[in-house]
Amino acid sequence: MKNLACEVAGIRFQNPIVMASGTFGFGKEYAKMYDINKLGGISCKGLTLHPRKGNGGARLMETSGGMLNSIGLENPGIDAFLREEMKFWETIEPVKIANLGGSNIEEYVLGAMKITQDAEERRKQNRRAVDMIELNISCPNVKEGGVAFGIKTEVAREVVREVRQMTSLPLAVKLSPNAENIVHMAVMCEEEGAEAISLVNTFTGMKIDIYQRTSVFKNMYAGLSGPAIKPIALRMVHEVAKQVEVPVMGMGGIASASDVIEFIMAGASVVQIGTYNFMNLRAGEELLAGINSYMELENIQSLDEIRGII
Amino acid sequence: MKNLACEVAGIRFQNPIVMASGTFGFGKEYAKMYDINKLGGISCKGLTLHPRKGNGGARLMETSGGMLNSIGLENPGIDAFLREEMKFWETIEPVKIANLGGSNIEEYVLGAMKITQDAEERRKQNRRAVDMIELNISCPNVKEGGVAFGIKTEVAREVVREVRQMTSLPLAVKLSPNAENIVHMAVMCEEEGAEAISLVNTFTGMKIDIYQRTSVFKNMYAGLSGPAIKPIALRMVHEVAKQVEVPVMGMGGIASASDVIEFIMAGASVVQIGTYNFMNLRAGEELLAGINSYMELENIQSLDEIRGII
Amino acid sequence: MHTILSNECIAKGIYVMKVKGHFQVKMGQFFMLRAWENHPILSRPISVCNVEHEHIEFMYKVVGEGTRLFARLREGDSIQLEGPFGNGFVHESGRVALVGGGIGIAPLLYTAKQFRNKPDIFLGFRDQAYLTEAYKPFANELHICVNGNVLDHIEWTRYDYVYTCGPYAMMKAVADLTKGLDVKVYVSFEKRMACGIGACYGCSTPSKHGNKKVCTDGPVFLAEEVNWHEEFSL
Amino acid sequence: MHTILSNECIAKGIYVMKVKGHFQVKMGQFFMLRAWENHPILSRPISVCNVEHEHIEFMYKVVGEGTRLFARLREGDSIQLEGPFGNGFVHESGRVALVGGGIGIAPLLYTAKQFRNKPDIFLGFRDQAYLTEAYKPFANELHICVNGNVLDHIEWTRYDYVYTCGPYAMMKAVADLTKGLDVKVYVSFEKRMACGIGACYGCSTPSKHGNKKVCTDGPVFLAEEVNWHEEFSL
Ligand SMILES: Cc1cc2nc3c(=O)[nH]c(=O)nc-3n(C[C@H](O)[C@H](O)[C@H](O)COP(=O)(O)OP(=O)(O)OC[C@H]3O[C@@H](n4cnc5c(N)ncnc54)[C@H](O)[C@@H]3O)c2cc1C
Ligand SMILES: Cc1cc2nc3c(=O)[nH]c(=O)nc-3n(C[C@H](O)[C@H](O)[C@H](O)COP(=O)(O)OP(=O)(O)OC[C@H]3O[C@@H](n4cnc5c(N)ncnc54)[C@H](O)[C@@H]3O)c2cc1C
Ligand SMILES: Cc1cc2nc3c(=O)[nH]c(=O)nc-3n(C[C@H](O)[C@H](O)[C@H](O)COP(=O)(O)O)c2cc1C
Ligand SMILES: Cc1cc2nc3c(=O)[nH]c(=O)nc-3n(C[C@H](O)[C@H](O)[C@H](O)COP(=O)(O)O)c2cc1C
Ligand code: FES
Ligand code: FES
Repeated sequence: MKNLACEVAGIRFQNPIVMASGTFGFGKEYAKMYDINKLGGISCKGLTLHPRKGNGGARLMETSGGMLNSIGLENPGIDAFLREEMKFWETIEPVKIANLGGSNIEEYVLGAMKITQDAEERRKQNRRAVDMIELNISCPNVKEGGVAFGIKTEVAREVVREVRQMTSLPLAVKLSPNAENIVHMAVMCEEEGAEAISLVNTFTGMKIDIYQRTSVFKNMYAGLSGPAIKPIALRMVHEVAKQVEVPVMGMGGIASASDVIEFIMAGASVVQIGTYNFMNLRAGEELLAGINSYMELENIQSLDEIRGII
Repeated sequence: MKNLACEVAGIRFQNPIVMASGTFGFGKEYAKMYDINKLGGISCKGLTLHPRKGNGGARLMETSGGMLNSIGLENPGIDAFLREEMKFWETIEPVKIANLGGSNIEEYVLGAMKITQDAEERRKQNRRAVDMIELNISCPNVKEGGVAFGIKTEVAREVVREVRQMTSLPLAVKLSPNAENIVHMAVMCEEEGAEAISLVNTFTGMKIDIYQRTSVFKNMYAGLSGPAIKPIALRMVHEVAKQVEVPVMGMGGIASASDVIEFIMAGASVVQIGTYNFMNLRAGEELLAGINSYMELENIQSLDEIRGII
Repeated sequence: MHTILSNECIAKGIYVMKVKGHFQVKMGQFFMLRAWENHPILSRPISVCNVEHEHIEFMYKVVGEGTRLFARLREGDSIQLEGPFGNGFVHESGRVALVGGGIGIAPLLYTAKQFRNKPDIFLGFRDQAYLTEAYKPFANELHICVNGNVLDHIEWTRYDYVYTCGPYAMMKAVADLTKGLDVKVYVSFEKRMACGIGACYGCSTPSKHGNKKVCTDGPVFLAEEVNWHEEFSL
Repeated sequence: MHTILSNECIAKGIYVMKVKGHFQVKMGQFFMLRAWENHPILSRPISVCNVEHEHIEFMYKVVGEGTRLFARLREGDSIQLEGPFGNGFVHESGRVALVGGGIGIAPLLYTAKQFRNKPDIFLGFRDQAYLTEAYKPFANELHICVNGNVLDHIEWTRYDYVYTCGPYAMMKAVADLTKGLDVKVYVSFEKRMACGIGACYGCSTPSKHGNKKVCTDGPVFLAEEVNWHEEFSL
């Protein structure tokens, strides 16, 4: 086995495979499929201050090469997460990323505080804790805010600034591909002290039921993910990685080891795997094997040799 | 057969199927496959004032549900078009749209003038002529300008204004999905007197060859089209059609009659068919048959009954 | 990867696929099936119709791209199965009726086999009956109804437990008709799924006790806990 | 839609597919083949290897997703053919050599059959020879070279015309070796194609006389007109 270790925001990842928020639950489910301790990291299902029931109506629809989702951030809330899910998280190896959603600044800030306090306490007791907060300013499926924050740089700046002040944990900001200018957005995050940038979240998309004569989704629009978006996501990661110093967690449609390598060559420090987890319930394991083979074949000792070379 | 007639910018289309620029050549090639006189319209390969050789290196690459192209506006130039291709165009029925590219404002303006003069002369002689100019401010494959015009509303405004003044032909502006704000862009076009909006052009995407360790395309980025982009394109057409009065020619990934209906329900006056022409060399014919079946089944007399109902 | 032993069309648009392997399954559980690389994106949930010592059987109806691809498979081809997933039917002792409609009869064959005291089985079809012979050995009474309402033939008070799977409207009718009676009704639901293992919240649906995931909390629910006013089945 | 009569693996990764139908084809032309709905997006250009009265034959090598899907087809399955497209080889009279390398030998079988005076045929392979028996009846001399350089065996001055199809490097070598000699060389090129009919400029490539479309101006070009310095074949 090659040494695949990576670093983001001072945190060591044993390899670049991080499971993307919303596609890996809290990890327990996939732990039945394979040894998730092999993974580099896990970003949990997007958490909000209060529990959310998510959206009504259809939540999933396949598209050509991708899928639309309108989950609407269903989650048990931060308290329940810290109380229930952390029990399992304390037992596992991968870097633990708490993905934080919200519909207004106050929710984000209070959420970040709770997560931070919990992590600090656990650390004092020498227990494993959340390693990083991933600020999701880009969920297209939440009416009241979510996506709005992700589009205009100056609106987003306020959220990033306030959350940055409230947490001692390393902060990643997850960007929306719907942002007016994703490079400006990333530069802003860096200016405000974010230690990492995650991109991309889902693209706002639509599907119409021509017999019902309505949108398939109650919320009208939904979020597009999967291999279909990969070429655009890769381009955005490339653009952003060229313009910021902070590490990038790149994602969007990754569905093979060769996709992983493309994102690393485009400048990503680690990658995140989303929809592919549904296509292959053992995605993590298989991607790691594939990356190893590629490195053997190309005689690469460390991913640093190829990171950002394009 | 149902009556499928539509209107855009005062011009009557016998049906909503318009072939998209760059995917239908000048129509001659497909005329060998089926009767292209059945089509609503044809937008020709993007024309520039001077002939262009296009980009070197690889020009095509498939992606999941889509394709990347880096043609780089190879075309014989406006003079050769008017001299050679118009001979064939004079013999066909569909609405004739001249797609106009350029790398600076002067090129656009001079190009528009030439096309307009030619059309005026032919009309005087009672011959068929170009019916409409489609201003392409959104080609991602031309280094010197192209895409830049398509991203910032105020940069685009100047081009649209100048071309609008130079032509007596109805003017459609073709928008880029890479625009910072596609709704603002459309509103600007309307303000500047464009009679129609075409959207979307291709998304800027990327593909890396992990063995060569370079971008697959010499130009680094390329344009993503095909079914993969449909959900995003449909959403954009929906957003724009709600905000402007001028008719919208909707496109992006259409690959079935049901896709056509979705775009019409989202507010498109007519649709354009791009990549699907490669997937099915008889696309026009088959889509028309499919639209007819749908209208029979749903007992729809005119597309006006369903246009923009979402 | 598993090997397909056979994949037969048993009625118009209805197939039975036999896949080699030894599987431990509870009645009413399902597998996520996949017989392609990346297109379509998602795997397809299909109930276990029968299990034998050396193979497992699925019965499916061709309704779209995924099932169309299944229908093209032939002996010797490979298919990927993940599972079994879902809670499955609870095994109860008492007087049991199984009520199936259309392709919803699929899970009821394996279910029927689990009861020592043979249940009464009611199978309703819109226009063609299929696989009914297979149920005979495991049925006390077997009622088959084509192009009528199978529910008309059921005396609900004869049963302590009803297990039903079929169209939403049929299952709702079963729930309505048994309301107030001393009959416990289990319904097996369908909903579009992405992961199938409870990780994505894609199949989450409101019930009387909050949201439930069809893939892990279900697909089997107690009828009385179902929130019939919401669109359960999308 | 056309029906597949057979689709046989004749060597490791090499298949010959016979498709029912009566086709009028010029030597060196190709068809756009499609055996799927939307994925992959593009159809695949494949040369005509042979034409009989009631069927047409294609020989292909499995290199990626599309050819992998072709390899799964069986007797009775359907495939879509559009064509024939391309200019094809010009029929010349004189002393003719056909020079093929690897899967590039495919178009040369049907080509060989078009000559009344049998041409000399030179076929080179990296590690395994295939289909060579089929060429015998149509060859004056048949030279087969595995794991060597087939060009070493050719006395160029013996020929007025050379038709070649194979790897870029081989065709370039043929052009180089015949430079200055009184031999007219036709090369058959490959390039990724979207439309196959000259509409998309996807296969456009610089030649000594400006850009040429491989799909309509080619795939056959005169070697002397090829711009060998540019990447012709991508
Ligand atoms: C737990 C479970 C068990 C199932 N067991 C069986 C079975 O034993 N036999 C069988 O034939 N089918 C079964 N289904 C339904 C089956 O999964 C769908 O018919 C299949 O996924 C459709 O795929 P497709 O690509 O052919 O159709 P698509 O093109 O995806 O869809 C065609 C139509 O089917 C509907 N549909 C798609 N997916 C689902 C879904 N997951 N649930 C309900 N409707 C859907 C769509 O809304 C659409 O109207 C089961 C579903 C679930 C959730
Ligand atoms: C006019 C013409 C005639 C051809 N005749 C034959 C033939 O008779 N038999 C045969 O086996 N092949 C032939 N080819 C090549 C064949 O079209 C490609 O091998 C095929 O399209 C690859 O598809 P794929 O999905 O399997 O591979 P992909 O996954 O698309 O690609 C796999 C590899 O093949 C290369 N490739 C893909 N498409 C082409 C292409 N159009 N030209 C060259 N390289 C390509 C890619 O760069 C990649 O390295 C011909 C090509 C052309 C242009
Ligand atoms: C079903 C689903 C749920 C998601 N939920 C979240 C979420 O809660 N928070 C978040 O930041 N991103 C969420 N995402 C976005 C993914 O983390 C990822 O950014 C996106 O899907 C693109 O990657 P992919 O193409 O690999 O899936 C979700 C995606 C999917 C498909
Ligand atoms: C090969 C190719 C060439 C194209 N050339 C042009 C062009 O010259 N001018 C233009 O306005 N759009 C051009 N386009 C964009 C298409 O007209 C269309 O906007 C885009 O492909 C999205 O539609 P689709 O997904 O149906 O292909 C081109 C697209 C492709 C695939
Ligand atoms: S399908 Fe993912 S939670 Fe049920
Ligand atoms: S493949 Fe389209 S022009 Fe040749």
